Amino acid sequence: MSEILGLFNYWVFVLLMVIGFYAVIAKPNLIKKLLGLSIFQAAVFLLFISMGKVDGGTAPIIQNGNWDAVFSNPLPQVLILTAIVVGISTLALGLAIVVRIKEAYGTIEEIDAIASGEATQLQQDSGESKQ
Amino acid sequence: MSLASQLPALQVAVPMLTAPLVALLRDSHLSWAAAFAASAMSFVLAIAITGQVIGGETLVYHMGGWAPPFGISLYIDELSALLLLIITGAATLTLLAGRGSLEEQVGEARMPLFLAAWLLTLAGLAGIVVSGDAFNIFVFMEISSLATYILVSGGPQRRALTAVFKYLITGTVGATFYLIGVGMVYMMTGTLNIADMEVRLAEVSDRNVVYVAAGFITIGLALKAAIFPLHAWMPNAYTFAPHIVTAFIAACSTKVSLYVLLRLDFFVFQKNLVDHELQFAYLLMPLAVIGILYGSIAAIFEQNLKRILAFSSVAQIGYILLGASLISVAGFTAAVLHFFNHALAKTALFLAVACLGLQFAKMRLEDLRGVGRSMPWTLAAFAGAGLSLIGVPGTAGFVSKWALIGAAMEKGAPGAALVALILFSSLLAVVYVWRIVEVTWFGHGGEQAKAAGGGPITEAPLWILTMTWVAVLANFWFGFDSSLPMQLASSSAEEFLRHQP
Amino acid sequence: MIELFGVFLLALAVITAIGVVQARNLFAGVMLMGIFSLLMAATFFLLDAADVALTEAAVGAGISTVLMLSALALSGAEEKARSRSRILALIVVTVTAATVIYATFEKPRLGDPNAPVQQHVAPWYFDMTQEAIEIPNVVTAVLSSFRGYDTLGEVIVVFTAGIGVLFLIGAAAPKGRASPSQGDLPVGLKHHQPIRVVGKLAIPFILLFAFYVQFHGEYSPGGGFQAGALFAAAIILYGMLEGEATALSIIPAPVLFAMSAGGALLFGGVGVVCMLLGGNFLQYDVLLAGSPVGAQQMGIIAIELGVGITVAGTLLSIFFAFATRDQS
Amino acid sequence: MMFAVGAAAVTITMMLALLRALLGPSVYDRVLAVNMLGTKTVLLLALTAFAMGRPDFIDLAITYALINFIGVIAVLQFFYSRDLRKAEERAAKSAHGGAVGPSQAGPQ
Repeated sequence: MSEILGLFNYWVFVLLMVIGFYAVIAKPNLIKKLLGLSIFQAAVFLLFISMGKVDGGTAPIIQNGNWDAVFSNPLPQVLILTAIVVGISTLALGLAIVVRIKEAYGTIEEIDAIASGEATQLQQDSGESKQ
Repeated sequence: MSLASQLPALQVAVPMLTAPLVALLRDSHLSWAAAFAASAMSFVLAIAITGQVIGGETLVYHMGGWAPPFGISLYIDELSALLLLIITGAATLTLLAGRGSLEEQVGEARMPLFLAAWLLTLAGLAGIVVSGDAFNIFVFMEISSLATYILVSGGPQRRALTAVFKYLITGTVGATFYLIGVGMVYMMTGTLNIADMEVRLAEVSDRNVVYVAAGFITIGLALKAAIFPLHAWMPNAYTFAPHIVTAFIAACSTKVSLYVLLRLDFFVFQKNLVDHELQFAYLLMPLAVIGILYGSIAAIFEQNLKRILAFSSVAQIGYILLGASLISVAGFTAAVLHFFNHALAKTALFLAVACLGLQFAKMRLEDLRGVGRSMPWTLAAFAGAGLSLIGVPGTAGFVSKWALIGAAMEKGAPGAALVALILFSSLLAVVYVWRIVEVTWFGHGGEQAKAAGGGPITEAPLWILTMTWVAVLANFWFGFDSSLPMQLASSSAEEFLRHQP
Repeated sequence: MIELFGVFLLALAVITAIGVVQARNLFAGVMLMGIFSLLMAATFFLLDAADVALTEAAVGAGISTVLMLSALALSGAEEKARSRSRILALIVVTVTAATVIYATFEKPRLGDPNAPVQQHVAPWYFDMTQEAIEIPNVVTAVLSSFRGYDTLGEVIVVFTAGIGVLFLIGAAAPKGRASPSQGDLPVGLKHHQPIRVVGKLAIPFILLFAFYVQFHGEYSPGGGFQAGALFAAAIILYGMLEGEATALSIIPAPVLFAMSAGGALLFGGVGVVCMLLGGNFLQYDVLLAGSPVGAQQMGIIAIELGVGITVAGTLLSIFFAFATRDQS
Repeated sequence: MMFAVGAAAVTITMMLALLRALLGPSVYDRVLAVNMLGTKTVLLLALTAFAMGRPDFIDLAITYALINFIGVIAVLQFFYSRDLRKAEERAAKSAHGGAVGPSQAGPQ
């Protein structure tokens, strides 16, 4: 594989990373932030999986007892299996918080602004009761 | 195999495997008893581990019997042991003290799930501290983070939700940055074991990737450790979490991220990257200095008791970082001592806040005017712990500040400037602690403000008050006799500095 | 040829990711996210990561799309506000991108067999799997034995997420309306006979396939996570067709939660048993006297089962927590 | 040669489907596009599995097909329940003479 094409996967990793990261910082909608976070994490998966690939290799699952074939590296794959599951766990928890925020505030946009505006209205704020 | 050799695994396994059992229990009393038992057991294990490592010995445990770098190994030295003591001690004390407060703020129905999350936080933090494998640290970081989000979201006000969402986003970005950094180091070295990374990184000739990796790891962990200017998530998360949760996580959660940062920086990068120790110092020392000033000044202008203490934490993390960025044995000793002493002071302060929380729904200073007359013991405890936070002689806080001043003195003229800074920021601490003391003891008109129950304000229940005083007296005890933390700190400093080029 | 496929798929993935971020309609964003996951999964497959591809398809494209849709149903599907502080965000991401791209030029090229990653521990895993574990799927061997402690941590992460979702939205919503999706309201897709029939036909196949993935994981791509996710997907399908209440009457929520905790306990229990028999935590060799290889295989099957049970139980608990939350 | 032709066909179809998914305009266009893209991915997987000499990876293609099916059902159900809810809200509104329904009560 050529010199430049050999880096293509890493550049896609960088691109996906910044696309996701941009959504996390710039988008005010909370669900959009979580989508961005998922893209950001998927970029990391790509980084790991790419580094484990071996030219002419095949998946590290031995066929017909032939242990001498060329195989790609299993370790990054194991790490990413873990990371994928961690990703969905974070996503589920994040979505649950979003649902609660929607119920409590009636919106999932610009929550920071709403919450800090609330802080200035201390009188109203202290009337807010416990759940 | 003897029980003693299994201690490192048990330290993580006990709270981690008790958590599912606690979650299954329906009864809130039973689940509390189980959670407390596991927590206390962890504390006992941490003491036993400390006893083993205190001579300078390092415990290495091979998970699954596979030797590193192929399998995952646990690695416990004196600094890990000190952090284990802080984590398990804080978890046990706050849980013991805070049952009433938690039941009021979280509600009895959700208590089993909440306590399971409590144990998972404990297991996650302990797992990070004992791990010798960079990816394993990521996994346990996620356990502790997810569990901490649950704990914080248990706060009674709805703003707990927005605070925890911000915390979740920041925490995940931080952890992912850390993972990218670890991935890049792995890419260049082919190993995930921290000790092995140190050896193999020396042979890597392409340095740019490693520099970028070090950058990702530092930024990611700085986000999680709330190092200025990446602390934005922290004040709200501390303020809106249940009081007892704040007492627990303020004592240890950011410190554990800081610990990982120090461990990777000193063990892996400093020896292998040209001038990395200077870059580390030049980058982090200014941040530490600005963080100390910013945190202290912001604390002075805050109106909410918990926010004042949260901003004070930003400053205190600055002290720890300042000590480490001096890159000397004395400086590192001071940093490690401050790990311990700040945890003592903040636990005591937030426990006192929890005592107040049984009477007040909000922690605004204007509501607390003159409360010292109705709750003298609580406020006396608060003042006592406040002295330690300031660093008054005779308290634990003084020991670490004095060590930090001594370490700064070694650095000549710039050191003198640092000493001036430390003294100045201590004065700022006097201002914000005094402000609280003044309002609560000498203010007028707060008693009419709404008490949580509606009735007259009375002293906090004896039990939580006793536990708060235990924490306060610990501050004085370790101010009087600091030999244990001092010994752990100085020998871990020597070990960390041995990894210098 | 296959490499060109990879380039093409990644190009599509980048376009899709931009589409996700730009979509004003969150529903469209979630749909595109599903496409993105599928494209990534196909890429992973081309990069020889069959297990990861299976997981990404089941978890990323399947379960997380379903969860996102359930959350959207509760929180509204339009993005209203415009993004703020664009310039600052753009600067931050551009700087990050520039730094990382600068560093890539020294990275080992894709597929380089002499890259450090391929040299150090990777060959050892193949040798040891052949010698001490004797199963063909090396990924499974590394996952459940050599780095079994990570996997235990991962199961605990899933369990923690389950606790968190139940803690946050598990109890009935604090609204006046009693038992929302029951009563005279039509639930699920009950009244759409064709979908219902075709859908229900698929369920036994998915379940069967889940069990195959669970118990054949030592020989082919798959294992506890993928099986758990597929099992959960089958039940979720049933819930969507017949209504959540019907599905929950077959597998009640407490059972699901007990599965979630029980699987984690099974995994941890195996570790503790190893300790009691004189080994280290999760050292399966000691499970069977006289046959370390058999013991390793036994341990792997047991903990994979634990993983599958926890993942299935937790994902279902999470789904039903969202699906039965009062929609207002 | 056969592989090249098949690959080209799948590639072009995937691009067209993605275009439809990005452009919309209606959600039903997108649903259909997603479904089609999923089917093409299954094909692509099957194709490459044979090209790589690993026909045992057809397992994966089966998973993709099943997941794709579930995804479409989930989307349909999402629309169905949303339409139901809207209809219900409209009914509630007209019944209460435009008053805010109980479902819109503020935070507890």
